[in-house]
Amino acid sequence: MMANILTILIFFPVLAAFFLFLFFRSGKATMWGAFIASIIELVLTMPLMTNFDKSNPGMQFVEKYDWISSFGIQYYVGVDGISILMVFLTTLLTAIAILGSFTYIQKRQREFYIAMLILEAAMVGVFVALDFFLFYILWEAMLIPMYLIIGVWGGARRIYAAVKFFLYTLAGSVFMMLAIIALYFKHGSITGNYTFDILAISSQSYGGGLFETLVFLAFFVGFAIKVPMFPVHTWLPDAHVEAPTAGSVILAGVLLKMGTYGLLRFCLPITPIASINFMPFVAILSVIAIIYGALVAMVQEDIKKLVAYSSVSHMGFVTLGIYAFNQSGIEGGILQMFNHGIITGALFLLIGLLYERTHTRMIADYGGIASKVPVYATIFLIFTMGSIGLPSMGGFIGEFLVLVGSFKAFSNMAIIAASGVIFAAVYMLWMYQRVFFQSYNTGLHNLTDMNVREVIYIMPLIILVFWTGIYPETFTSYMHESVKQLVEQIQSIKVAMN
Amino acid sequence: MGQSIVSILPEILMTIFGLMLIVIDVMSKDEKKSGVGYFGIAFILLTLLASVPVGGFKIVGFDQMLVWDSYAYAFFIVFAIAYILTTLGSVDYLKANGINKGEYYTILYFSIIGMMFMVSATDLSVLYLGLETMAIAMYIMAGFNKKDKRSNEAGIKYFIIGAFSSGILLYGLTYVYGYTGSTKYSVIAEMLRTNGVENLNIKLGLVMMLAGFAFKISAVPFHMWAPDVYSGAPTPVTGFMTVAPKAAAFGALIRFVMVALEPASVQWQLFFSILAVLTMTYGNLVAIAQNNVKRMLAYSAISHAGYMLIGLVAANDLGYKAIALYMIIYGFMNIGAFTILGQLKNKGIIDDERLESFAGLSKKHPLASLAMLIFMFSLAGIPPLAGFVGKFYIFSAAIKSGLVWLAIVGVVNSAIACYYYMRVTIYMYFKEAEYDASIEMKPASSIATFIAVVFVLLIGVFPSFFINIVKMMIV
Amino acid sequence: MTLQHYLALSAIIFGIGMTGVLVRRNLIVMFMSLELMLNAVNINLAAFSKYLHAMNGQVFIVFVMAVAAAEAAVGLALIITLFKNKETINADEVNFFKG
Amino acid sequence: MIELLILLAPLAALLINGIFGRLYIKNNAHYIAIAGVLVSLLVSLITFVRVMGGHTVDTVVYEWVLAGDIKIPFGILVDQLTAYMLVVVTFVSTMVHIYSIGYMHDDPGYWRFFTYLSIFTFSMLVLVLGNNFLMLFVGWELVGLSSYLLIGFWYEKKSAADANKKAFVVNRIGDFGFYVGLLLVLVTFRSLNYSDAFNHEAIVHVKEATFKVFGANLSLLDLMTFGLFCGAIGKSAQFPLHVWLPDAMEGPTPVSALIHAATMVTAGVYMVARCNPLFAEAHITSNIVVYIGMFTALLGATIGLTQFDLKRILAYSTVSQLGYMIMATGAGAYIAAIFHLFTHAFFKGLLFLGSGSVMHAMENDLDVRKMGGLKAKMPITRWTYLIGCMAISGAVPLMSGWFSKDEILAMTFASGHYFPWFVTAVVGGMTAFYMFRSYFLVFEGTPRDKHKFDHAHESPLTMTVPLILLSIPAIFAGLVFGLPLENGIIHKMLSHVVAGHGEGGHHLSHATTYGLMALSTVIGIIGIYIAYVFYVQKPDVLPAKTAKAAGPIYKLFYNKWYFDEIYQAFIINPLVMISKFLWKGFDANVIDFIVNAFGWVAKFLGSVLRHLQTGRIQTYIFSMVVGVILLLTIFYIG
Repeated sequence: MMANILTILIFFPVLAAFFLFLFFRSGKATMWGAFIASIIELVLTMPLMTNFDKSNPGMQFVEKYDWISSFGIQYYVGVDGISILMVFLTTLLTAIAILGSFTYIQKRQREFYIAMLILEAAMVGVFVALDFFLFYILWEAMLIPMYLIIGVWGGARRIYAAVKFFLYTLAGSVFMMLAIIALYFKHGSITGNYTFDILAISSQSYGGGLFETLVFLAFFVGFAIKVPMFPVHTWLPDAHVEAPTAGSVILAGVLLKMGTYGLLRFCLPITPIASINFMPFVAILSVIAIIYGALVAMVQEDIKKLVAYSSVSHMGFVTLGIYAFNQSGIEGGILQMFNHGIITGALFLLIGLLYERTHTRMIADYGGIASKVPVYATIFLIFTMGSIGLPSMGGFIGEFLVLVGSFKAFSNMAIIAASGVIFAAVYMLWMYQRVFFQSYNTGLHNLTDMNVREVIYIMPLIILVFWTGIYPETFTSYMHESVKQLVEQIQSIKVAMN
Repeated sequence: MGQSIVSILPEILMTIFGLMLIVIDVMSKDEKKSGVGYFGIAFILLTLLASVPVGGFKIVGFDQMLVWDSYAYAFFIVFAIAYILTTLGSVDYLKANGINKGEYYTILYFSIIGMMFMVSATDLSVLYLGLETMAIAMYIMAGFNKKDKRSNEAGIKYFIIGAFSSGILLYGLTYVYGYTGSTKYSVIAEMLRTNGVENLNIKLGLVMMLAGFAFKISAVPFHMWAPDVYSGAPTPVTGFMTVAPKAAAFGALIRFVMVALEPASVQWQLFFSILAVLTMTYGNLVAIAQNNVKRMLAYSAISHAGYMLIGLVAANDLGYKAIALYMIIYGFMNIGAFTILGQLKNKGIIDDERLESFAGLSKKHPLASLAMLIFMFSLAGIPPLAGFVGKFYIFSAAIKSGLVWLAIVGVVNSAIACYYYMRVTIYMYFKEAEYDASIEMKPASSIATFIAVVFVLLIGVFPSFFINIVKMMIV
Repeated sequence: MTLQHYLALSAIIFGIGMTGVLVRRNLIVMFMSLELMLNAVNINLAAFSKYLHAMNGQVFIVFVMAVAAAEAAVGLALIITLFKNKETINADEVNFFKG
Repeated sequence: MIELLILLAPLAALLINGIFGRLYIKNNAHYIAIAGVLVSLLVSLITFVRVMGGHTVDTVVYEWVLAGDIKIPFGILVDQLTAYMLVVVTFVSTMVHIYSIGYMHDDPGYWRFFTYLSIFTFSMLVLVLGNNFLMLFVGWELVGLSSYLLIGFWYEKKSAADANKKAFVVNRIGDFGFYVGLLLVLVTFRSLNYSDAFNHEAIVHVKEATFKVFGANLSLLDLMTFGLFCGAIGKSAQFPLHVWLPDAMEGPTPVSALIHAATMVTAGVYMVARCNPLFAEAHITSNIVVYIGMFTALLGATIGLTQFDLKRILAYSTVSQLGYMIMATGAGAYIAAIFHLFTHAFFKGLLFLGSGSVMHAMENDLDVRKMGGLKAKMPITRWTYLIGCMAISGAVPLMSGWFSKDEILAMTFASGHYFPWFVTAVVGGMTAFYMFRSYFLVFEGTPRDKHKFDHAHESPLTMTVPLILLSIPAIFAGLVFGLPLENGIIHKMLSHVVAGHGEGGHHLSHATTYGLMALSTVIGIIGIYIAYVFYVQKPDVLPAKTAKAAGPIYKLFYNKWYFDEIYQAFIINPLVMISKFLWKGFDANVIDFIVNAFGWVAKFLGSVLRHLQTGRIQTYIFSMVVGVILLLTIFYIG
């Protein structure tokens, strides 16, 4: 069973969705069915995590079957230190998102839960795919369920947001397809064996000329839109604000990580020389993203939009870490991806709870609700502090490692990025104060505190946020070897270059 | 002599079955006319099995006038798919619109014979005959619904412009014949190779012939007829017309261009690359501005011709194999979409194919709208659906022959195209119902849609079976 | 009478046919000019066949004529049905579809 | 390894109170909290004795952050400096815990207050006990969190909600500098452990190195120490970032006493003292530190003169005293700074708790103009408050304040900083003046508000006992630890930590030390006398007259040198304006405009091209003919 655990992880949600589609008629039954399926999926990731051999930098649980032999395309999956945390994050957040939307989704529940399960399968697939064709199919296949989730169950401007999300991501990934095909032929012409196997293609160097720069740019555009990096981030606030709670949890928790995961899996190993040449450019963009995201978050009137812009700022840290090309930078980046998933996922769940009760997300409509909902206020405070990067929580460790890594690589950038720490405190606390403190805004009614169910599904996130803060080694131990291998590869090329 | 008979055995078989169809039509009672269609399906499947070219061999007949090989057979599969799906899809449509006549199926059947000749022709005269057989059959089909003014207009327009374009084709053909001394592709190629393209004023003939072909595949400067004819013709016929005749035209064009005009490849590559860019861009842009789904799909058919032209411009074996595969996939998704469109009845005041009549459809008909969603996203080329495999193959052919700029134009166009395909899903899933439009999926059309959906998903995920069919093709 | 003369003649007739189709409003006249164009093609074919001393040109003429006949039948049928419905065979009235 | 217990006890109290407080423990949360803090106090005292015996501890509990070449442990370091800090923190914290029982008696959030107190104690102990810079930073931020929670305890009040956000953000600005300093330490010494960062050869080796920052080539050590010092500016409310401390008075008085007087604000001083090996080598930064400390002392004192809110007066006096300590560290007198920190914690805690009991008696009204003659009604509070004033003024010999403050003055004078010495000596007089001004206005003279005076009554025992207990060290701490001058118990113990380059530098002859001490005592006494004349003999005449005479200067001091207004105008408002511009202007108008433009252009082109389709057969055929002609021309030219 352990050998093909990955295939099970990918296809179990799809089969569950198909099964629900055929035999479950009522919304409620599908809801519970989907929840159980997602729990089983989460439980299935446990053996993956425990049997993972932390000392082996290469791919594990590898499965390779011929798919389209005439084109050298295989069904080739495997997981290594970089992607294993993401798989766990995906299954965890999906299970929580499904449990979280029991009361939130009222109309057309059946289609919602089926879309969520298919989305989960596609996301897990993207993180474990080792064949370009399989990766690209799952990368785009993920768009349809997400588009439907935003579009059908979203808020007022959901259609604009759904279309914008779809076309924005598609425009980026369309060039990626060309780059993949170009790589396929170039690799074929150099080595004679035409294949889409990522590891084979990344082990081959492409001379750093115009070809490699163009391929790098094509990949970079596709992933930068997904991260989102500075100039191409405007789809994120719209998509987040309009998406239902579960949608924005998955969007923030997992989809953003695909961009940075792509940078790590594709841009760095396959086009190292171009990545090194573009290092200052990407670093500047990341720093702008950090400061810009924080500043704009400060003046938002809508809580969800504020958290969305904060995601732009946090992901700026991740890309800064990755492009520092050293062990602490990249490990900090990956850990920050994991933490951001937990913290922002939790924040969106909490905002969703508030929205379910008061049906408004405008900060001005709130005030002094801490007295009415103390438990909610405390949990929200925990995650606000997590998002600011308070020590004893994961956010701090991730940010610290990123800053250490980037300080070694480009100290000026790191100093400016460190100032992001101030702005993070400003916008989160200003929002927290206007919503929770000061005098109670009588306009609010039926504001009831969190019930047991809601506390239960937030509890794992609370535990994880403190766990990554107090003993991060449990998570960073997975990635040490794989990141070291990647860093050595890049350093050797860097040395060769100058 | 024996070998010549064998080379046109499939056509002979088809003709015999066609005549039997006419007899069946005459014998069957009025309401049982759909039986003719089912017989048609049976006959075409029989011919399909009977004429399998074992081991990719080539049967050259009539002193190299036509050839039956795996190339022609692959296109025959496309015609068969188009015929079967259209027949299944149109049984209910014909009953609903009161034009339930047997001739519908027989004329459709005979048009396929014309297409088969076109595809297997290696001589200009056989090419012309096949072309005209198909064209005349299509004129009738376009104007089939006598009582409906729109169908009449479609028929007339298609006839006049079609006849004009075949006039131009013929005129070009005469010059090609005149200056190369023969109508056989191999001889033409030989003459072009020896005398070169420049000194003979064959260019005039070439351009006019290619213009005639461009009309058939609705490439942009010659596409004006397509939107009006496709919107006017009865919906299942439009489905058929966007697939089968176009496939036949591409089949004949590839063979003519790759064999006969092989030495003049620089010229026709330039010719078709201009056409490809214009066709894709024009087709996509105007499709966005449409608010009638049928007309929108008409323009999308034009844009898809543009994508296929990229395969042609690539001028390598991967190119034309990609076109054949694209045609198969396009057949399934397009005819599937038109079948559903055909079944859409809108009791509201406006004509039933408007976008607004799709509003809120997913609540009333979840299965039908799910199928429509799959077709739309497949047409847009989103994985894991078949459309993506087709586009992927075409772009690989383009990049293999170094046409990166054309691939970029193609890729940008498919991104623009997503918008109008998505608009249908927006109306179906995100908007509330405005008119009480409804789709009653009768048994026949639901089978057609089911087959189309299954194949679109199947090719999307396991394309190797169909790629192997296409792989055996050699021009 | 060299080949160029015949080609010139057929080109002239072809031009007349084309302008006929473009200019005239009546569908029947347009249809006749189409036939004119086909005849121009036949002249060309005959000229080339004589010039190349090869019979397949003339055989081709027979094909063209057969096709023209079939086309005529179908075309007139379509024009008649149009007339029955719209009481007009003026090409400009046939513009329900636009944009 | 019982030192770990110091940490675990408040942690346990915090968890128990935090999780079960709301539903089960409710109003007897104080038992658990006090138990936790008492355990820490006892163990701290034991450790203090063991440290006096020379037993220091530097162990690693577990490997905390591992990433490639970076290994940062979670470790405990107990040496002389930590021992003193432990005693101060745990003792004052216990007093405040006991005091809060009475003070917060009928407050609905009773359990929440004690949970926050435990959080604070735990974080302060982490800060003090850590054996590397990252632990220091963790304690630093957690202490910032607990001050945020405690200042904003009564969050219904908008002023409290503003104050706690302001405190956290201003601290965070300081922490940004700290972060950069930390990164510099890590990059230069390749580890954050104190043992690696402070070993002498490594520092000497790095002495000349420079570091390129934004083009400028600055000396590495100076940059690093300045970064760390920025953290201290933020946390210990020094000159540019002092604005948050007066607003922090919004929190309950025990909080002000514990955090904003005794322990948290001194974290900055502790950090500079802990990093004395680095600061000693960084001469430019040390000078900066001296002048910032001096100016803050002046700033605090001048504003303190004019305030009428009792807690604001004490807050500004804390700012001023912190200025003294920072100046001492700048001048190299680390031991004097820690000594003053040690004594200040007791008498300032005492003063704050005294003001708390006055507030309690006057129904939470703190305006000194409404008080007067309370000595009759509140004898214990009066006497303890008087002891506090005498200690802080440095005018009464043998009191704890007198020893530590005068030593700082002597050391600054000895290290050649004459101007700062002169300024701070004058400030010493001002301190004496405004402390006794507050004493006379509150306790002496005739009561100005009859109604309030009648209701005034002595605070309950739970509040007065801590006052008495605190007044003992306020009197004797100086004597016990300070004698003989400059090598008392504290000097001998701390010299281990500041070995080599602390005191060695510049010794004064005994004559000058005594002379200086006498001078500052005289200045103190003059200050008290002036206060006596102003507020006891002619209370209604003199203050008003001098205020009018001083005119604009008085208004400058009264309005806190307009710093709040300056920051609001020049930093906060422009920042908000820029971000609004970035959001509305750039995000919405520029990027989204381009994105929507693509869609709009496609639609526009579509609608334009659409009209080519006229519907007439002739135009279609004509377009075909044109097409053929165009292609022919291309072929003939091409």
